[in-house]
Amino acid sequence: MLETGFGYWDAIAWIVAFIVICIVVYIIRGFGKREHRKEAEEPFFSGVELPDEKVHVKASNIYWGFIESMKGYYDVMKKMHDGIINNYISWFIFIAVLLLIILFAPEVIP
Amino acid sequence: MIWNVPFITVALLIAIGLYAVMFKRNLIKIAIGITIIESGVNLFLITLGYRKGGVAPIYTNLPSGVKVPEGMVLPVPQALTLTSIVIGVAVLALMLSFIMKMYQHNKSLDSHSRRLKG
Amino acid sequence: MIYNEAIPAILIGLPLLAAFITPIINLASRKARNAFVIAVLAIEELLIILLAWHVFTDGIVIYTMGAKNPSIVPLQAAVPIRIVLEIDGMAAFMGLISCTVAMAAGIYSIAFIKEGNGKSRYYTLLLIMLAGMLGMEFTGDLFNLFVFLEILSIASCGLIAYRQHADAVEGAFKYLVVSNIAALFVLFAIALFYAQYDLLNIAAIAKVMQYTQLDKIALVLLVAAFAMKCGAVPMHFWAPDSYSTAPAAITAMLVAASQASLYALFRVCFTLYGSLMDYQTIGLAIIIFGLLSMFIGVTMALPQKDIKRLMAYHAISQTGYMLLGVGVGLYLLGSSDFNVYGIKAMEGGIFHIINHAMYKGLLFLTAGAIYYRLGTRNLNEMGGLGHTMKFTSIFFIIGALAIAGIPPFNGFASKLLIYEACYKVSPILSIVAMLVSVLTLASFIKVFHSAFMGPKMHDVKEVPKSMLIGMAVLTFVIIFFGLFPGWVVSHIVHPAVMALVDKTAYINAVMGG
Amino acid sequence: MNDETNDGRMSIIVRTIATMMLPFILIFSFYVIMHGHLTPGGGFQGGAIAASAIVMMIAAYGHKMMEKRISEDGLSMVESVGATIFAVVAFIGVIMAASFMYNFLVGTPLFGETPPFGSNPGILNSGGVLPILNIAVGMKVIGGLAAVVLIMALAGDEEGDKK
Repeated sequence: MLETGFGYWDAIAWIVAFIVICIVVYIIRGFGKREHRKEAEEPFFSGVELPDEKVHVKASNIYWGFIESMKGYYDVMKKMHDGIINNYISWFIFIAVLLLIILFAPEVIP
Repeated sequence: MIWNVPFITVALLIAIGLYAVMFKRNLIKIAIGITIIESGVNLFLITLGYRKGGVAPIYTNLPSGVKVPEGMVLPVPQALTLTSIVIGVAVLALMLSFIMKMYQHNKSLDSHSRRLKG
Repeated sequence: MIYNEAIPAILIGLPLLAAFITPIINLASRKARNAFVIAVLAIEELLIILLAWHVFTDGIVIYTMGAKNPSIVPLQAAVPIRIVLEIDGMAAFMGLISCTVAMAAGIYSIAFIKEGNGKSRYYTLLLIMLAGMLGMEFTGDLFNLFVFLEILSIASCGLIAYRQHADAVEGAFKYLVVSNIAALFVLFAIALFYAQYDLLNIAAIAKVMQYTQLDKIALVLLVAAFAMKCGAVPMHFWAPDSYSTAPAAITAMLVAASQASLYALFRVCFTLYGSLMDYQTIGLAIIIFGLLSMFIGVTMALPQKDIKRLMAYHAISQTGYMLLGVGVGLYLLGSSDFNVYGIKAMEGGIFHIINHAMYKGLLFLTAGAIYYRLGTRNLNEMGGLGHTMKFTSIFFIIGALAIAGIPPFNGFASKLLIYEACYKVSPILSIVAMLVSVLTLASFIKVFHSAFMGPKMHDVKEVPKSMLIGMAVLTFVIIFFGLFPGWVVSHIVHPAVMALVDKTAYINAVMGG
Repeated sequence: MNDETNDGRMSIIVRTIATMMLPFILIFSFYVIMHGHLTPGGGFQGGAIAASAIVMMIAAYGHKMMEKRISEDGLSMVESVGATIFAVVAFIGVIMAASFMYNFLVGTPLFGETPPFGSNPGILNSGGVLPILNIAVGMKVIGGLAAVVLIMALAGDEEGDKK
């Protein structure tokens, strides 16, 4: 039992509930008509005819749309992650100077 | 005033070293830059332990008339510097061997001819 | 037991001793060398459990190097002489992580690293790396911290470049440059402390700390350097480069190593400065580091094609959760809200450290298993591995669900604590954290789909037993933590958080009442 | 220096002088190591001097010649033995129920004497475990630095094994 400040979390109770719900779902599934399963073997997809051989989607094609729609963001990020060691250190110095300015600003500007 | 010279040198050394690491594209020059920063930090440590007119902190070599321990320089920063130098030697050796390997693979010492990015 | 009080020294000394005996045993036989290394790692695990139990029940353990009676610190005019090891709850907690990951990595490496001229050196460096991590976590002396930081980074660089590919050497070089610059800045900050207080002991400096201008500069240098070493955005660029090119077992170790730097960052913020500094400014800075790390890490992970590079970006993103949780705690340090949900946020952040070490270690090990069989890290060339590598895919599913924060695995418990505690500070923090969690799940679905699902493309076998045992060790810990998060938080994480917050106890343990 | 014909050897003058200097440099390095607890110096400095003697021989005779005399594995073994001695000495303190790195040799016939206070030449037979640790560090530094230089010299013409 894990107190979170708002409520609590108990993994064992969650698993018990999960199993109970699974059993209930299975029982409800049992009420269905038996004849219906035969028809379900050939699912209907509108428009496209499913190819027979199995197709494996390559990793670079997954989330193509997401990456394409955020192209502006990713272009900036690609530019940042340029892999040049000089820039790694420059970022570090930049952050150190920025922290220094933030920490000393209240004293300089009253 | 004159006693500030070592500290000014420390600042200069660190600045020069950082300049080399940040703006020089040659990998060997980056290694040199790191060594210069390290020299700056070591000089800073040594300067902290110095006392005006102090002698080396070895009891058995003490010249006569030196007060103990006021007349000696602080030994702790020297021990720290020595440790730091030893570590620096190891880092420099490792860094140069990496640079050699990278040169064998890439035939270039340019930091922009990298393989890993994105 | 008479050697009971010597456990901290044995924990650091034994890997160092074993590291240099390993090449000598290697002359006799390779099997004996493997057995020796695994025995040493198992003893380390046993000892750290004993020590952690001791710390969590009886409080801070002190060990003075080279003294007649190590449990008493010799004080001379309020200056502690000799190097002191000081193990409080947080240090013991981090030690548990390091030893567990090292044991899994050591077992995994028996089959994973091909026999050859350098394998005894591989184990030597692995043991030195463990000693460096434990030293960083246990030491009560700032200069000693610097020395162990350098030992750790040099050993890690040697291991990253172990295979001597062009990529591996480049990753190692970048890591070496970055960690050496960070270490030099740490040394400079230590020199600033020494200049003002003539002290190197953390507890002694914390006692006399004035928060002068020089202390502020030292604070900035330490925070920036350790944040870079633990891979916080925007100083994270080295992490994907070196994580992706190292051998997989070493990448799991590197995760634990960067968490040792995270520990040093927290130690500096809470113990060395504590409520003396502008804790709200620094806390806010750490929260911003955390948010940036979470978001940029996970979005950069999505389009990656290299499996280990993808996981490395996730490591950055998960580090953001820890920074967020503990940053919220630091931000609230002085206020009355701290006891209500500041501690809860810190519990979440600290609990996430151990969870992350376990499941990210496991995920890197499964990536190594794929590399071991296919010889590639490119996701486009994978597919259908689930048909033959059944255990590996089960381990991968467990790791992926845990990292995405799906109940009932351990990632969910720590993320829940962070979400709820951060919601009180600002709902935006929780929303970003949840969004990142969703994107994490999305990108691991991508990995699972492209590596394990699909038609059978490669004729491969399951990986050797020792690699499976290495992964199983971490899986066991994940499931245990997932099932009993309440017990873990109240018995391990809460003492660690209280040790971090309670600055006076840390000081008094060395300096006396 | 004509590399093509002589395998990187330097002229006979250099080689003779280097051979003559070698024992003196080594003796000086042993002096620095052994007197580490009395005078400035110690294991690292002495080891570096000895390693520089090996570097001098590599420069004078060429690395191909030196490779036959000193093997990299031998140097690594010297390094391992040195480090092992260091760690074992540190652990003896734990076994004696004192602490890690405890100076257990004080008061024993071996390195156990206490030097008098004030200005004096010092007593070699003092310092407890420090001379032993200096010797161990010296071995490690000789092995390590010489191996690094040898490997770097070798890596020029073949795929040498990295440290």
